[in-house]
Formats: sequence, C-alpha cells, structure tokens
Amino acid sequence: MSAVTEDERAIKWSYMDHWRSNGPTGPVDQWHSHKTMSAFLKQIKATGFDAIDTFDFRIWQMYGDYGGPAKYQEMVRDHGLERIVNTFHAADYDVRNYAPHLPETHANILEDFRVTMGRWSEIELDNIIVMPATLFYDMEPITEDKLKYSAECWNKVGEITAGFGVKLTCHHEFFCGIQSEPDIETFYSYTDPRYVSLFVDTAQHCIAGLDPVALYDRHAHRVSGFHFKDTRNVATGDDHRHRPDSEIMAPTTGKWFYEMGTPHGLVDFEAMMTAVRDNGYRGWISVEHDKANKEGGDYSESTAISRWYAKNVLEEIYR
Amino acid sequence: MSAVTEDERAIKWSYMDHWRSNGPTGPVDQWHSHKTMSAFLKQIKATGFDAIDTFDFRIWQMYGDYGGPAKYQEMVRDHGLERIVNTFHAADYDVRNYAPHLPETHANILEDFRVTMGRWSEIELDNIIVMPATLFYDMEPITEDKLKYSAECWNKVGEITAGFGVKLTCHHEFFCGIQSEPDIETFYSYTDPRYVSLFVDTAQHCIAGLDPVALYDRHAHRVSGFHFKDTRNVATGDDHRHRPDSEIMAPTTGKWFYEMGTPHGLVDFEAMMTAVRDNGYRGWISVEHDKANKEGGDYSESTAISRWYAKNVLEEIYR
Amino acid sequence: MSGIRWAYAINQWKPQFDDFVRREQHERALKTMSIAGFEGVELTYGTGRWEPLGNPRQLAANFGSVAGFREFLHSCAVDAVSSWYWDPAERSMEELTGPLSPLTEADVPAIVARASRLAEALAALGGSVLLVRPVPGAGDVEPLDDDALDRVAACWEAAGRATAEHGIRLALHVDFLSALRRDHVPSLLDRTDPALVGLALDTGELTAGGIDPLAVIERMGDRIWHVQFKDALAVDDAEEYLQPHAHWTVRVRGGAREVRWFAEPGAEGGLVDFPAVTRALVDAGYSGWIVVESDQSPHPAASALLAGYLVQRELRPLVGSAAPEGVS
Amino acid sequence: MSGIRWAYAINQWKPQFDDFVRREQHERALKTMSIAGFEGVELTYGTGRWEPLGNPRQLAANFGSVAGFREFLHSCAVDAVSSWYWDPAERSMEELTGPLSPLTEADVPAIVARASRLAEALAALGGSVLLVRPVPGAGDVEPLDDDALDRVAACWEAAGRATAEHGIRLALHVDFLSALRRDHVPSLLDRTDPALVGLALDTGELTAGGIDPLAVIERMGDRIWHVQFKDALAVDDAEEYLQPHAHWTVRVRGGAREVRWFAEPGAEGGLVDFPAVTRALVDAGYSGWIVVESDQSPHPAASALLAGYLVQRELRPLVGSAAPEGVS
Repeated sequence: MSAVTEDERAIKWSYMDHWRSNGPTGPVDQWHSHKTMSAFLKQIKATGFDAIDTFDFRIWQMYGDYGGPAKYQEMVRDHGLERIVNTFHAADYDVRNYAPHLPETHANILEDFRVTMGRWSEIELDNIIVMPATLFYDMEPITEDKLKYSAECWNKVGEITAGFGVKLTCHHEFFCGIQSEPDIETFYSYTDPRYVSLFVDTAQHCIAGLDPVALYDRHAHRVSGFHFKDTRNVATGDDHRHRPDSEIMAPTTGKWFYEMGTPHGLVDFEAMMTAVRDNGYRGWISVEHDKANKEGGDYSESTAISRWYAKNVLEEIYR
Repeated sequence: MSAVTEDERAIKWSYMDHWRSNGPTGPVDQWHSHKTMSAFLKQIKATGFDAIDTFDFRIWQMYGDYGGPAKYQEMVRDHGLERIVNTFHAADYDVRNYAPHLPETHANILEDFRVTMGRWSEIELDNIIVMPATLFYDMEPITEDKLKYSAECWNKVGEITAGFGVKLTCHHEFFCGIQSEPDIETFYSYTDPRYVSLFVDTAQHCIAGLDPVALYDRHAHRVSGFHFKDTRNVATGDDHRHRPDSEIMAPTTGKWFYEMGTPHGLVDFEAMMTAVRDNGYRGWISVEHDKANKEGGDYSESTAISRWYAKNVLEEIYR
Repeated sequence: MSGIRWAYAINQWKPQFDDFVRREQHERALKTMSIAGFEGVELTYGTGRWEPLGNPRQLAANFGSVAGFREFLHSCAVDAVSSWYWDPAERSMEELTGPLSPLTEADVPAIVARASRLAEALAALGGSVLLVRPVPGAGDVEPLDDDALDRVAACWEAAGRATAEHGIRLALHVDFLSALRRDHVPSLLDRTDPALVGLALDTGELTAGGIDPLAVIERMGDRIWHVQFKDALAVDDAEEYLQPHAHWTVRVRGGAREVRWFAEPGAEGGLVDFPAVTRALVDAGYSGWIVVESDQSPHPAASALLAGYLVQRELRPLVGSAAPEGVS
Repeated sequence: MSGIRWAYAINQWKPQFDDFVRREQHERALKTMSIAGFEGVELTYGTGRWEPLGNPRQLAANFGSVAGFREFLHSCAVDAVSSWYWDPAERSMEELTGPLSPLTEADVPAIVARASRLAEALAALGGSVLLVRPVPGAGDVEPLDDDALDRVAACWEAAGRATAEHGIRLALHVDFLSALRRDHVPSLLDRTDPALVGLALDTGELTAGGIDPLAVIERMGDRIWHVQFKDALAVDDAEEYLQPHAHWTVRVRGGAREVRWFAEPGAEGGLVDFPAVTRALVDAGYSGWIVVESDQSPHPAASALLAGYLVQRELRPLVGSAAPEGVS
C-alpha cells in the first residue's frame, strides 16, 4: 500500500463526545476534571482519531472550566487533535413550548438557535446536529402537515445557522417523530437543501428498519456527516414509542448501541464506506457508540475497536 | 407469619466461595488480603447467610495467611457466620495420572484424598464435593465399564473421607464425563450409598438437559447438599465437549451461570424448594453463582439478589 | 425500644444521568437494600424521562400511579419511601420551571406548591419527611443577612405548613456547601415554628464541613426530624465551599485535592463515629428514620451490604429497635 | 533510525485465573494494542485450559497450531509475538511437571528443553527474546553464594545455547523480588557468555527495587537484549522483598502498605522518567523490542491507549523509529 499524505486524505475521523471512565465514586464523564479530560483526549489521539465532536450543553463546562470553546479547543489541539468538528443540539422537546411540528413553538426554537450559535461563534464548526422532531409519542399521528411544519421550522433554523457558517443537519433517532422511510422522504421533500442537511446515523436508521446505505445513496448530495455506530437489534412492537423513553427503557434491549467492529452488528459498514466512496464524499466521518459502558462495556476499548475497524477495514475501501 | 426460631429451622444457607471485588489493579478475590476477606464476610453476613463453603485449594491461604483452617474459621465466626460447611475438591483431572474411569490412576487419587482429608481434619466439614469424572472429551465414549470404574473409585474415596467424618459427594458439571441422565443413573447404581452422595447443582443439571427436581426426587435419600444457582442456556451441540474447555469457552454463551432470582432463569427454584420440603431434607443449602462478575455483573449484587430470593420466595415454601 | 427505623438512600445508584433508568435496575437496588436489612428507601428529586424515580409525575408515568410504585416497592420487600430530598434550585421539566429560590419572594408560592405535591406523594408512599436544601451554596449567594434569613424562614415555614397537611414533616438538610454552614443554622431555626420546620442531621455533610455531629445533637436535638448516616472521608478545611459553583467544583469534582468526600458508614478512612452518634440520638430521644447512604459509590451493592452489616451488628443493638422480620 | 520496535504485554488483561479465556477477548485486546501503535505482543507463560495463550501446546489446542495463532495475530493487525516471559518455577500441567529451579542441577535438562520449545514457538511467531526469571525470590532461597551463581550461570548459558539454535536470544528478567536484586546481577552476567545470555531491563521492577534504570543502562548497556517499559508507583524501601512468599504477599497484595506497585508508563504518580530512559537506550545503541506494560490494570484498554499516546507523541520521536503504517 502506498502511503497517503494528510493532504490527500478524503476522509478524516472525528470522535463523538460520549465517554465514561471510572472515578473514585463511580463512572464519570471526561468533563469531570482537567485530568479526566486530558486522559480522554490522549486516548482519542492514541487510536488515531483526527478530531472530536461534542454536545451543545458542554459549552457551559467549556466556559466554566476552560474559558470558552476557543480555549477548550486549544487544549484539544495540545493533545494532537485538529479541532471540534460538530456539535449536537440536545434540546428539551416539549409540545408545550418546543416542538418542530407545532408552529406556535417555532419562535421559541428560533430564538434558542440564535442564542446557541452566538455562544459557539468563537470557533469554527461544520455542523450543528439536531433531532428533527419530538419523541415519537409526542408527535403521532405523523401527518403530512406535521412533517411540513417541521420542515419549515428547520428551514428557518438552517438559515440562522448558515449565517454563522454552520450547517443545520438532521439526525433521525429511531424514537423521534420522523424516523420511518416515507416520513423521512416527505420531510426532506419540504426542506430547503441550502439550509437543511441530513446526518446519517447508521445504527439509528438500522434500528428503525431502514437501510442506511440506501438512504444515504438517495440523499447523498445533502448529507453533511455521519455517525458510524452499530446495533444488534431492530426495534420491534412499540419500542419506538415506548413511554416514557425508548432510548434506554424499551423492553427489547438494555443496550441499543455498539461500536462498529463488534460481532453480531447489523450495520453493513463495508457497503456504507463503499457508498461514501462512490458518492465522492470528502470530509469528516464521526464515530459514536453512546452508552458503550452499559452491560460491562468499556469506552476505551470500544473506542479502540471502532478506530481499529476504521483503519484496518474501512480505510482499505476509501480514505 | 409466625417467627421461626433458630432451632426450628430445617434449612440453613451457606455461600459458596466465588467472589471478586475490585482492587487497585483489577478484580481480586476475597483471599487477596485480610481487608478483602473481612469485606467479603461482612457482605455474606449482611444478606443473612449462615455459613460459607470453600475450595480445597484455599487451604494454602488459610495456612499462609490465617494459621490454618481452624484459625480461619475463627475469623468467619467473628463476622457472625457459623462455620465452613463444605469444601470443593478441584482436582487436575488428567488421563495420564488422575482419571476416575481409569483404574490405573486410582492409587494416585486415593493418596490425594488421604493427604487432603488430613489437611482439613482440624475443622468439621459436612461434605467434600467432587466432579466425579474427567472432562467429557477425556472420557468419551462413556461406557458402562468406565462408569463402573468411576463408581469403584469414589466408593473407595468415600470410605476414606468417611473415616474423617466427611461425606464424599458428587457434583455433575455439564462438561464432565458423567452428566447425562442415563449415565448418572448407571453411575449411582454402582456406587455405595454409604460412601457416595449426590450434590445437586441446579444449573449444571439444567444446562446438561436434565430436570434437577426430578433427579433430586429420584435420589433424595442420598442427596447431601445443593448448589442453588441459575442459568439462562441449555448446552447445545458440542458445548459439553468443547475443546479445550466448556465452562468458559463454549460458543453458546460467555456466561453460563447466574444467581437465583435473576430474570430469564431456567431453573424452577420454587419446584425445587417444594421437593426439598416434601423429601423432608434438613440441613444446608449452598448458594453459588460462579463468574457472576462476567459481562458486567457484580458479586455483591448477585449475592444480595440470591439471598433476597431465598428469604422472600423460598423460605415461604420451606424453612 | 425506640421508634428508629432504618432506610437506605437510592442516590448512590445513579452516578450519571443515563444510568439507573431501567426497571430491572431499580428492582435489583431495592432488593439489595431490603436483604441488607433496610425497611425504607430515600428518593432524590430529579426531572425528565431518565429520572423515573425523581418526582411524582415520573412515578406515575413509569408505574401507572404513585400507588403503583408503592406496590413495586412491596414486591421488592421494601416497606416505604422514608423520605424525599429536594433542592428547589433543580429545574422541573415536567412543570417547565427553572431554579426556584427561597430567597426570592416571588418563588415562594411555587416552592410551597411543589413541597405540597411531593409531600402528598410521600404520604402515599408511607414516608414521613420531606428534606429540602434550605438555601443555595455559600459561593452562589450574597452572605445571608437578617432579612435574608427572615425570608428563608418564612418560605420554609409556609412549605412546612403545606406538607403538614399531608402528615409530612419538612426538614432542612444543611450540606457542607450551604450558605448556612457557618453559624446560621440556629438563627434560621430560631425564626421558624418548631411545629412546622425541623432539621435533618447528615453526619457526613457536617463532618466534611468541620462540624461535629455530636455537638449538633446536643445543641439542637429536639429539632432533629430526620437523620442521614453517611461517612466523610475528608474535611473542607480550606473553605473551598465559599467558591462559586462549588456544587460542581467542590462536591462533584472533589475540590483542589480531587478528594472523594463521602462513603457508606464503616468505609475505610471514614471520620464519623457512628456508634457514638447513634447513642447520642437515642439519648436525645430521637424517633424516626435513619437513612444510611454513601452519596455516590463505585460499587453500590457492596456499599449497601457493608453498611447493612454495620447497622445489623453494631448500630441496631444500640438502638434497641426490632429487626425487620427474618434479620437477626 | 534505530532498530527499536514497540510491543505491549498482554499480562495486564488477565487479573484472575478465570479471566481472559475467550477468543473474542483476545481479539479485542490485540486490536486495542494494534490501534494504539504497537506492532508486537509479549506473552506470559501459563498452564492449563484457562491459559490459551500460555504455552505452545495451548496455542495449538486453541488455534490449531502455533502458525494458526500467528494468523490470528495478523488478523488483528499485530505483527509478531515480540517475546515470552517464563518463570521456570511455574508448573506445567501439559508436561506434568512441578516447579523447576536453575539452582538444582537435576532440573537443568528440563529447563533447557522447555526453553528450547518456547524458543521454537517464539521463532515461528516472529519473536526474538525469551525472558526468564533467573532465580527465585530472595525470601524463598538461601542467599546466593559463588557456587549457586555458578550453577545459575551454567543453567542459563545452556538454555541460551538452546534458544539460540532457534534464533532466539535468552534474557534474564530481574524483578524487584529477585534473589539477584541486591548486587548479584553483574556477578551473574560476568559468569555467562555474552553471546548466549543477555539482560532484560524492566524499568518498573528496577525502580520498585530502588535501582535507577539509567545506572543499569550505563553500566550494562551492552548486555541489554530486551526492554520492558512499565512505571513504578512505589519503592520497596523496607526490604519487604526478603520475606518468604513475597510473590504473593508483596507483589500481589502490595506488602504491608497494600500499595499498587506498577502501572503503564505515564500513569499518575509514576516514578520512571521514560524520555530519559529512552534517550539513554538510544545512546547505548539499543536495538530490539521495547515492550510497554502495566503488569496489571483495573482498566486494561485505557492503560494501553494512554501508554500508546506517550509512545507516539513523546518516546517514538526520541527513538527515530518509523511509525507503523498509518500511525502518525
């Protein structure tokens, strides 16, 4: 194999901020202290990731503990990583005041994004990622009108984020209101490709019963990123509308998500990477394995295994 | 419910020595230090166990760290537990020198038990528990002759242990040479009830495809104890003869054993306890859940759950 | 025979927001407490769908009703929710409210209403005490003057009146970061009606704050309505509690030394003399729940069992309370 | 560009006899090492069916043949077994032998034969060094006199001659409990043919034994055939190593203080200056494997990745060795 220089690489790898290590009183996340953050960044760098993604709600710790996103990003760089690529906007969806399918809540949502983007403006982000709907049970029945209102909401949000040079991109959790194949298609038919992108989470689509490769192929022109993660279960019955929560509490499994490279995974990552190549995608792929520590798992190991797989399997297909 | 006084209790509960806690360099067993031993005994006592069982190979640590079995038993008593009830003789079976179905190895086996029983003679034990055969793959094909030789071996061993006031009792691992229902029946037909007892491990029989309750009912007159533990899997295919090991390495599962009271368990403990009552058994029931820490488990929790089940479910049937 | 009953606090089982959400985890935790000899469980207020035991609405969402949760408790052989800990500065996603402060008069009606709802549920769960964080942390508010103490007293007296309607007592839980820590507890108590507001004695918090729990029992024993037994592994002798956001930087992170502050009673290195505290409580005529806790624990089941051993073998004999049936 | 290559020791993944037995666990450990930038893996001798990586017979039982194991390594992107650690005092269930001692002349043929078999397998696995524990612990044998040192030297020279036939070097691994610890290493080395017997430098063991690894490199650099980088968190300055069964009471249990002795390079509180040791090795012209290890670890994957970071970012640049393809 010939060496590929940095400049020639079409794909770089970012690690999405989910992590637990073991503190003296139980599991802690990397934001626990400077020490735990440094240990986290060292491990991400050691496995060959190029950068990290994060969550919006981390900005408070960036300000409180590091002096803001730019200063925090300096620490990231001191550990040999490039930067923060994407942020995930984890909103408190509520039909009373924050629900994309309900136009009366849009003003509140738009204001939230104006404030949020201002907070992040001191660093350069590629995407702000959103779940584009409330929980499924708060939106059903899913009607064309509701999908249209949602699309209108995100068109406007995307215009705001674009003003900050950041793409608004949608990440369809299997338990959110827009997760079935027809609903996703309808939703995108109403969105403006200039303002609303698709962020393909391989596991979430797979759990919802979609083929993530086919979904990507259909929308490749507006895909602005990926979460490469695996699952061992497709949602059954009412899993996607399980009250009060599907992500952790659905009866089918106590652990929906696994790192790629795990045995018994349902996602065909080789096909996915081939599609990424064939669609000429260049840029970042994010790796995620939220809740990896459940049922005896270990974040350090899951991170190593997933990055091993990226390097030894996926980069042989495209890099 | 009327209170049952100590003297009236037909059943007491003993905890079989498998345990891991978390040391500074990884999992450690309770024999790691006086501190870890004390923490172990406290937790066994706190859940209401009356006593403990142990392994033969622990005797070296009893001598090295505590001054011998009697001194160690004093520490057990200082923690409010009665005594050491049973010991498990984990021998290195080998067709070259230690195989009950091979008469040429019997002299070596008998000598081993003479030495072993001498080592234990300073305390009173109820049973010395053995796996009555080599690994399945070292004994197969299982012939009537081999079962007969094995029985002869254990008859002689039992005579030795009886001389020390201790019952020789057989514990049929699903992966040992004597584990199927017909082979177990043949084996006992050749053993002398005065010298060879049966120790019913609910999970092992269940994994091997036997109904442990029916087995117990057939042999109740010579059952000298129990391991109450659960499983979620019955052995399939070559699990019982998996080379080089079935107990940890068989492909079906990475964790054969669970504490009783776990969901999805295959053992019917209520039926078992009813049979114990109906057969008029009085004495000790041992609780075991070896390798409880695998796949994210926790020995403290498994111990609590199993003893909770004994108290709140089984003691309602018989105590 | 005293009227002391023993419970265990569930908070140690939830180190991170996405932990301890599933029913089977709650079941195992409750059975562990039960078999360790505890009759009750103390809950901690929480909000949102990953806090199924956090508030009455979540209990209803997860167990059909508050009564459904009590049935679940009974199925785990736990008799009651002894108590509920609530800091009004915690937001409520269910009620769309942000932090509430007893120092802000406009917040008082909402605080009283929330206290009343928690007390109503607690009564249905067999409990007796609502614990509240009476004021924010010392680093997060102006020093408390007489006027501030008057407002705080009025707020909790009103809340105590509301909880009393449900037969629930309201007890002020003063932690080691509290703006009350230094000298204000007596001043605050003196401003409240002893029939409406009591004190929750937390051995670990007091010790970490450099205060001897025995001295508190001696001085204010007649106001103690609730007791928490946790051990302290370190003392904040550098006054780190005066820093802003000390809840995070000092309590969670462990301050400049990154210490672990708390553990279950009997933990190695623990600073609290539990037999002495137990004897002092009996001497002071204390009657009610003693809730054992470790706050957080790397191994919650082990913490509960080790604490259970201490209670069964050393502390319960001092109290003379009857053991729950089957525990010797 | 030096001839230094980096490997990681697998022993940290097996804290207890029934751990780390299944194939998928080995696969995950090897992939973790690989992605952390290590080309090789060091094995530790073990015996019985729960030691699938412990000796050539177990490799054959589990992977069809030694070559089958090498294919498995390659499938995990690990290039070679760098080395194998063997203490002849470990029994062999496969060969039905008990402890062997280089001090006992009757044991020497068996030691030589075992060393030869391990070397043969090691050669097939791409390795280069068989590490041996040259003598028992200080508390478990009589003090070594000249005669004893002569016997030990003769044993290992014979073993070294046998391993050399397979192209494998034999290196003496002197740990902090060794009867050689005090002053005997030079005396023993002087008695052996420098072409047949070398030294394994273990930074952690030396430091825990109160010996500066830099001094050893300076004095015996030309005899160093193998290097292990582990960190020491404590020093045995009370001479606990002189106790009988120190392998258990001092090494495993941590001695009277119950300390954790060892951790991966770069661990908090580590006493070894790895950049200085690395520079000294380069200056001494060392060529061969540097095996990074933590001995035991509560979190093996984290240990491997943290050590990988140190190697990639700090140590490899000092050595000037090429990074494995794809590691920057």
